[in-house]
Amino acid sequence: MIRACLPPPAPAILALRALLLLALVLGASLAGNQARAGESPDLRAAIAALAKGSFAETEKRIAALTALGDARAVPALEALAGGDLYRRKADGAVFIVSGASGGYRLTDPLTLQDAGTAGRREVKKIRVNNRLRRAIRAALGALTLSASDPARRLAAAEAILKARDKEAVETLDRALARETVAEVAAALQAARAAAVLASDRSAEEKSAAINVLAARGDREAMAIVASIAATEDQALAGQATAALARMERSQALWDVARNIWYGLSLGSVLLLAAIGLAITFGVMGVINMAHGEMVMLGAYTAFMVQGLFGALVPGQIDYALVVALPAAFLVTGLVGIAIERGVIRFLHARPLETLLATWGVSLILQQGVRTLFGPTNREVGTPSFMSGAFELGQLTITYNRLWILVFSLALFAALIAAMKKTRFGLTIRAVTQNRRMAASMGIRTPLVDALTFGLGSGIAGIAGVALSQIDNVSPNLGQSYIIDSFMVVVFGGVGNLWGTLLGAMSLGIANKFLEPFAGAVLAKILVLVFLILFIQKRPRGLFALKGRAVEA
Amino acid sequence: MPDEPGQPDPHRHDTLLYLDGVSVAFDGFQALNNLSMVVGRTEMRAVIGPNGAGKTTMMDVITGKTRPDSGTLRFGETIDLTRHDEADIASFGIGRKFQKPTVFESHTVEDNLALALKGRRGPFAALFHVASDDERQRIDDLLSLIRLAHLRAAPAGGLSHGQKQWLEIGMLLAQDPQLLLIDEPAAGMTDAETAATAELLRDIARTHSVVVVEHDMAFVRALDVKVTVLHEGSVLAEGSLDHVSANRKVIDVYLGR
Amino acid sequence: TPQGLRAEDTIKIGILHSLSGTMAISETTLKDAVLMLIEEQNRKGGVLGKKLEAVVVDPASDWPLFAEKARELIEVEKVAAVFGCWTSVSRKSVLPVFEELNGLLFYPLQYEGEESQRNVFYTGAAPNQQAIPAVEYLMQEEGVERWVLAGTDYVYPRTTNKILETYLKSKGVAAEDIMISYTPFGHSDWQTIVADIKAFGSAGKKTAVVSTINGDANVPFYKELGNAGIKAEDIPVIAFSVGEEELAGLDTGPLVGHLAAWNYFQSVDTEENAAFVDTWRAFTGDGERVTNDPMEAHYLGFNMWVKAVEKAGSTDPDAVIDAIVGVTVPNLSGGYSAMMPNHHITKPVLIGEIQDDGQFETVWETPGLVVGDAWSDYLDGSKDLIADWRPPMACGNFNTATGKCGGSGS
Amino acid sequence: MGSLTVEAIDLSYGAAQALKEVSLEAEPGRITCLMGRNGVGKTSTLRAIAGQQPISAGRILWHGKDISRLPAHRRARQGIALVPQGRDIFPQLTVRENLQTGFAPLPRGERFIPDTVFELFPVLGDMLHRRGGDLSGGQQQQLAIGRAMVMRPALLLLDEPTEGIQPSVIKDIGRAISYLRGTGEMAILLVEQYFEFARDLADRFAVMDRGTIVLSGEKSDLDEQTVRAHLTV
Amino acid sequence: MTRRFFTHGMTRGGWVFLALLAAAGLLIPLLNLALPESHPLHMPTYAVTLSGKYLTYALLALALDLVWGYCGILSLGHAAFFALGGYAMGMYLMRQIGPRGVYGDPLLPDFMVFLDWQELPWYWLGFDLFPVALAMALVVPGVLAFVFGWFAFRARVGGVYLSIITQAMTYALLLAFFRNDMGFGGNNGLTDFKEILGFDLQSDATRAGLFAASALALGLAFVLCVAITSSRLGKVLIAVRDAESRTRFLGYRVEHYKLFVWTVSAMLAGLAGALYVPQVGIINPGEFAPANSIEAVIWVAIGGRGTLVGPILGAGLVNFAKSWFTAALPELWLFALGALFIAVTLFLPRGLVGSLPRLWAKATGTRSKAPPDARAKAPAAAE
Ligand SMILES: Nc1ncnc2c1ncn2[C@@H]1O[C@H](COP(=O)(O)OP(=O)(O)OP(=O)(O)O)[C@@H](O)[C@H]1O
Ligand SMILES: Nc1ncnc2c1ncn2[C@@H]1O[C@H](COP(=O)(O)OP(=O)(O)OP(=O)(O)O)[C@@H](O)[C@H]1O
Ligand SMILES: NC(N)=O
Ligand SMILES: [Mg+2]
Ligand SMILES: [Mg+2]
Repeated sequence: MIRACLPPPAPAILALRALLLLALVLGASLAGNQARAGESPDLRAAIAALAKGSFAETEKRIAALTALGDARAVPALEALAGGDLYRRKADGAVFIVSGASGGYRLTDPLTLQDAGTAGRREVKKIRVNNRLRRAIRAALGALTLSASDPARRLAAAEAILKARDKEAVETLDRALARETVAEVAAALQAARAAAVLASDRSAEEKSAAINVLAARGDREAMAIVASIAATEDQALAGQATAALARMERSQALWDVARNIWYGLSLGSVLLLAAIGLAITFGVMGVINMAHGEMVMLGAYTAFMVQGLFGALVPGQIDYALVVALPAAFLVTGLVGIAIERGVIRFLHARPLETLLATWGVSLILQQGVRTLFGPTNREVGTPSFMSGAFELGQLTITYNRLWILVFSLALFAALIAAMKKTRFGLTIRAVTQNRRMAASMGIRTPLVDALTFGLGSGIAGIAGVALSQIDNVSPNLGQSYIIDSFMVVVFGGVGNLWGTLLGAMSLGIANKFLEPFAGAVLAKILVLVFLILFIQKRPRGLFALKGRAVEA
Repeated sequence: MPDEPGQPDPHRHDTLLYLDGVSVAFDGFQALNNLSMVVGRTEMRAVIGPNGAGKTTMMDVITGKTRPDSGTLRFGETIDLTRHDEADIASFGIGRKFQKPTVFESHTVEDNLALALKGRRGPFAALFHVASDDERQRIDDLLSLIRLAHLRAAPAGGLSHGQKQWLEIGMLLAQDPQLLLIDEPAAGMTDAETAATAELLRDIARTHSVVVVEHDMAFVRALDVKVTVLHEGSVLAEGSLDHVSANRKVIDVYLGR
Repeated sequence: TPQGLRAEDTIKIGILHSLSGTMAISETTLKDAVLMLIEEQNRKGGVLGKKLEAVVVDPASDWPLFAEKARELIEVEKVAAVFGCWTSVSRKSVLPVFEELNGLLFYPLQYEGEESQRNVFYTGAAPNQQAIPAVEYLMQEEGVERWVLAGTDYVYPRTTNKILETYLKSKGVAAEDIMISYTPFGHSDWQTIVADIKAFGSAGKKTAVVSTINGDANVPFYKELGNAGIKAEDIPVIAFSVGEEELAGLDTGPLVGHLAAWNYFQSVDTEENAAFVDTWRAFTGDGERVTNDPMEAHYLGFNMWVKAVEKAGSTDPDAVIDAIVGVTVPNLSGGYSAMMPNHHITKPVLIGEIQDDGQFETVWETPGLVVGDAWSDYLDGSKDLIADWRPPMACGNFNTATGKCGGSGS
Repeated sequence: MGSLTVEAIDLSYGAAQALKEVSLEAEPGRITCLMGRNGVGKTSTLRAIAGQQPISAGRILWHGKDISRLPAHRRARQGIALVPQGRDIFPQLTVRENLQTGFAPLPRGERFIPDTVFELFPVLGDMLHRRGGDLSGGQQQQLAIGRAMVMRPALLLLDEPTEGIQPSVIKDIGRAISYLRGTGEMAILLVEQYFEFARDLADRFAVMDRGTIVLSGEKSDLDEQTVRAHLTV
Repeated sequence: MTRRFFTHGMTRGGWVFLALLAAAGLLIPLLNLALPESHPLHMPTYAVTLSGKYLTYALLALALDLVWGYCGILSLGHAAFFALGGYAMGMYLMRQIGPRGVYGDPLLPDFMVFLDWQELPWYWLGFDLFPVALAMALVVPGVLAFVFGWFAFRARVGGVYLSIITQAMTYALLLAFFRNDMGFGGNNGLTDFKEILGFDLQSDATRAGLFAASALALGLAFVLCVAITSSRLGKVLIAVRDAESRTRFLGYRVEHYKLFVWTVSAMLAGLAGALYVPQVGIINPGEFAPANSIEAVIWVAIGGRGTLVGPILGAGLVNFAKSWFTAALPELWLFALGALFIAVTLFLPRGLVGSLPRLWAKATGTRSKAPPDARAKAPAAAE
């Protein structure tokens, strides 16, 4: 009856399912098998067979290989999925291949012994597509349910959960009995519940299974429970409906949490983009249209530093980004100082005209980068600590977003400390409020001007390094942030750093709450309209400075 | 405590400006504290008081620049000033000279006066305005009064500090308001000019109401009018200059010894 | 006539691709590609015994400027043909100019179709040469039953998705199994949409994303996709606007297995392509430089123009328009592409999977060449229309139902 | 020869000449008082000395060295402090921060606000955290003077320091100025309209009219009536 | 009286400009139409259309200068009004296509047909009539400006805050017009126009006519702006620019003044857009791009803010430079243009018209009457 609700499975999937079952049954004894690793001609032939024929045939051969139930096939299958399994043209032998200078290093897929090297043209990669990868993953799931690495057992459990195989219950029970890691056990429980619900076991067992899935509460579980809610069994359907309603309620809460997190994360990007501008425009009053290009230069610095790292200390790419931060600060800071000395300083009495000149600067920098680095995107690699994601309840939090949030807040804190707590901050503010009088107080205004603009630019550069992790590194990079940056600074209240922080975060959150029901385009429009209306209410931004001091 | 508590009566016919219980606070700092004052028609009043007593704030409140937190503010018999903005209040006939001179820097001295001249203030009136002979005459008169005739075509931005003060006085006169609020007119003037200014104000006060704030006691004496002493946002003393300068408190907080 | 004035001993070729602004990122490559083709041709002795001379202008990603520059190329520079445009709007902007001044435009991009103009040659894919085969592949090979149509909010994705929606429904896909999402140009925050895709895909049916997301927005999209752990095995994404050039800005490690549908991949294993890639790298002086599908389109268009001119013995636009239909040139994937009477060309359709070296690996291709269809069979307004520029029909929107030229009327 | 010697300087604003061959002197322990009607060039003279406005002819010597081409901040670092007309308070800095801007020319060890500032202007001590721009006119004037005192200058340029200040504080300022003179370390150049105040303080007088010095000399040599005559219209 | 009103503020420079404009308006079409192509003085159609486009840009710059140069309102969203005017005209031109579209639908524009629209949306009604469309080209920007200004000026939004919300406005419109659902052709906008008032848009005579019409519109707008700026209203505007709050204390309702010029300016910008579209042949949301508004600001600054002739010259010069550079230096032109902007800011601080007479005077030793001081107050940040 449940089958009826599911789409008619493709024959290949049916075949796989049967195999999976077989493998699971054998699962318990696999560890033992591994121990008496005699050379099995069947296995080698089965692996060699992977190299021939169409995808459909290869899929069958994977099935056949899995059917042998031999865990020694795992490396070969993994290599195949990863695109590292090659066939030697000369003799048709199959190897796991890794890159080496001048050619490939060959490894025997069964013995995992080194098998020499081969030139690029001597071997041919065995092609895979998504369908094969999926087949391999399912096969590996079966073969790895008793792996020693808990992460792999977890992955196997999740794969079985996705498969919803009614025959898997006993296998899962055995695996559960052995399981010591709570997280994996929970996943096995869920997979078992899914299997129970797919089977024709007793109503009590199914009822318990619904509770297990309801406790899990994610969308996968919801889909399974939803399919029960639509069945004939009145009692079960009722229970499932109730569980579904509970899950939906909790999902709604998680959606709110999710939107807040996304909003903060978008806000942190806006903050990064705007923070340098909060100095050059907010504090100095320069309508700095070249701000975006400073961000861009920072991103390109990251690209350069990474290139250098690749050449000088290969393998340490993770640190390249860390080194890129100060490098970008220096590079863009110096460019900023050059711009201030070359152009801006002549315009202190005519702040509106800085728009004109910095627009010119921005055109030149864009084209300069285009000429130097080419018009296309450049790749800035992601360090390992910024790749991937982790789950927090129903939230998927990606490491790069988390780091960017942390980093933007740290940068903000450093800046605010510098502006409010140091003498340099005081002189910056004095100079920007009354340059002539500041000079008469003995403040070296030219130096302060240059350093301030350099600081704002340098910070923009640092932001560029961070933004290179989520966006294009291209000559257009700056242009895509400039408008948002101005909006954030103005929304927060020009000259108020806290306003910039709050402005960025609230625009980010507003956007992310609107997006799910208005769509990305309309959400953006609504945020803009909101901004326009908000400014009517508070004509000097979120953190408006009040009193005579402002009008003076 | 005011030693001559003038009972304010808004219904008196000759009351032009009526303040009662006006308070203003900035971030918790009480700049005006239950301030009450009445200025009659064609009355001139001198307001003195320590720096920071709230004199300028009082003018800000009257002209609509600052909204009072509480209190009554009435102009003439009916107009509640708290309900109007600067432009309205100016068009009711309240003119003001600022403590810090503010003039239109890129306009000529003459245009500064022309813009201040009494007349219709709407955009369409301004669009189709044609200067009359009367207006030209009036500007000429004012220019010689404020001794800037030789600079009539110079941009006001290039005036010296004192010249700007004079120009502001000229603009105030050009407006010809019922009530003139004058914040420190004598600042930056020579003694002779100060005396002349006092004379000028006395003249004006024959047909107008005037409130003058000044720290120059010689000037205040020359005005020879009732003096209100403000301190910490409320009236400390009121009466003739001799009367208030004899007040110990006034001496302590203001005049010094 | 222009022919009389063109007495010099060179033939001018106009290149109308943005070298600055938002589109420079994509279009600059095409400018270089045409320059390379011209250089190659000149090495072979030019055309009709004359050298070719490139006239490069920069329309700066500014659509009205495209029209102005097109006019300048034809009227002032008197070029024999123009290779240019990328976005549909830039093409729309120059169309009236080419029509008025009787110029020739070779447009190298896959596009939404619904157009056939006498002066324009569409060397990129029409929807039936890209979108429909791609969806068929996913349906048959991957068993996809649930679809996310994600695109940038402009006419190409809108039209393509409309065609796909009709097509999918005609194949029995239920309305609730189709999710459509549009984003602005340059959209960079994909968190919500990626999460929505993930949620949509966890309903127990095999789900795929058909992406018509444009240029700049792709890098952040794929970065988010990779980080959020959406694997090609679970929810494959098939893109129509992501080529080797776009991938060059990405670490493709986490994206292996996601797909793209084009008519050419750099990885295509033929002699012609190996030579093309080598020439390109030599020309740009960059041994890592990638090639892509629109470049091949220009390669085809350019060679077709050369052949047509040689056939006509003249660069006169009318002569070329007459001569070029039926011209066949080798394409880079081992076959021959022909210019059809509707000014679209025949092409193979390739489906490729992203590899971790930033290349695509062809996992499927049409057995033969597909003829570009100017008017989609899946849209009400256009299913009766055909285009045929050969005399006597010489019509871009002939209505087979009414037997008249001039659209469907009503 | 004073430690400040202004030698025949000219100064123009665009095409308009504001100063013509103005010469002046000031020396430690003495107060030179510069007087004149509105617009005659007093402020321009102080701006020229402080370096806020370039001169087109003449020289300005400070301790014998020509400082006419030095930027304003270099002059401040050589001990020249200005209390400008119009106050020029940093509006968004707090009172304390306004005072601290005077630290710039000081060596690290001397970067504190002298108690005399708060003794003379107790109101500043009460309002350390208020923004300078929020102060009343007279309070700002006091802040401007206090700020200059923080710099511990060797030459103090005061442009109408009593403007807008209440009578009792004017008296205090007078006492303070004579105290500073009494230390013998500071040269003071005072521009003032308030005649009595100037007369009581000045050691020397210089009177300007239309951009030139028309009268100057020791107080003892000058007749009050003559000076007053130059100030009336 | 009216004559006096329009002419009393006209300077000699103004008359010279009008005379030159009139001459160009007559001569250029004549040189294009009457002389054979081979004649050395023949004006190619390409150049006529290009000059016509410059004239519409000049009109936009003039409109912007009215609010920025004279009233201190730095609009970073003026292209929105321009684009709205353009769309109004585009809708008219679209309706004129009639059954000549690719689908041959007599009523619906092509983009509606292939997006399956069944009937013409209500807001497209009436646009088949030229007077309606022309009126809308003025009214729509005017009403938008009025409503926007009504709220913003009453709330006393000023300085960079106003600038940025004008930018937000044009950006929001950009995104809105991008949406196909809006019914304005999405990203492709409106294009493929055939005729205007029955004249073939591809004929030289129509192009020459459009050029002359643009010259006429610019001339009239110039006279109007001279009248406005030289009246007392103009003086109040400058007063507002220099010391807004002081103006209030004199009894002027600053918001009314601002609203007046703001609306007039938006309508002029709309007119410019309406004349622009038939000449370039396309209107699409790209015209709302914030960068377009910024460019217009730059034309004004280059020409000389607060002078009326300056922005006109600035628009002409920058766009001519752009046309020329993009063909002559296709890969380096941004360097040239960027350098031009920097150089003008540094060496001609008051723009061409503001600075050249001074430099001239300096060179020749004569004194000239300076234009109203174009320097403005620092933005709020520095205040
Ligand atoms: N926005 C504000 N925030 C905090 N305090 C303020 C603000 N505005 C004014 N004050 C304080 O209010 C008090 C009254 O100021 P006001 O300018 O009215 O004084 P005043 O009597 O005019 O003084 P003066 O004679 O010096 O001109 C002062 O102490 C001033 O510091
Ligand atoms: N920034 C300026 N631009 C143009 N002219 C100026 C400027 N500042 C001052 N002037 C002119 O220079 C002359 C001298 O001005 P200055 O300020 O030195 O006079 P002052 O003696 O200080 O007058 P006051 O007593 O009014 O302060 C005046 O005629 C004035 O108009
Ligand atoms: N035609 C396209 N891809 O815009
Ligand atoms: Mg005061
Ligand atoms: Mg002075």
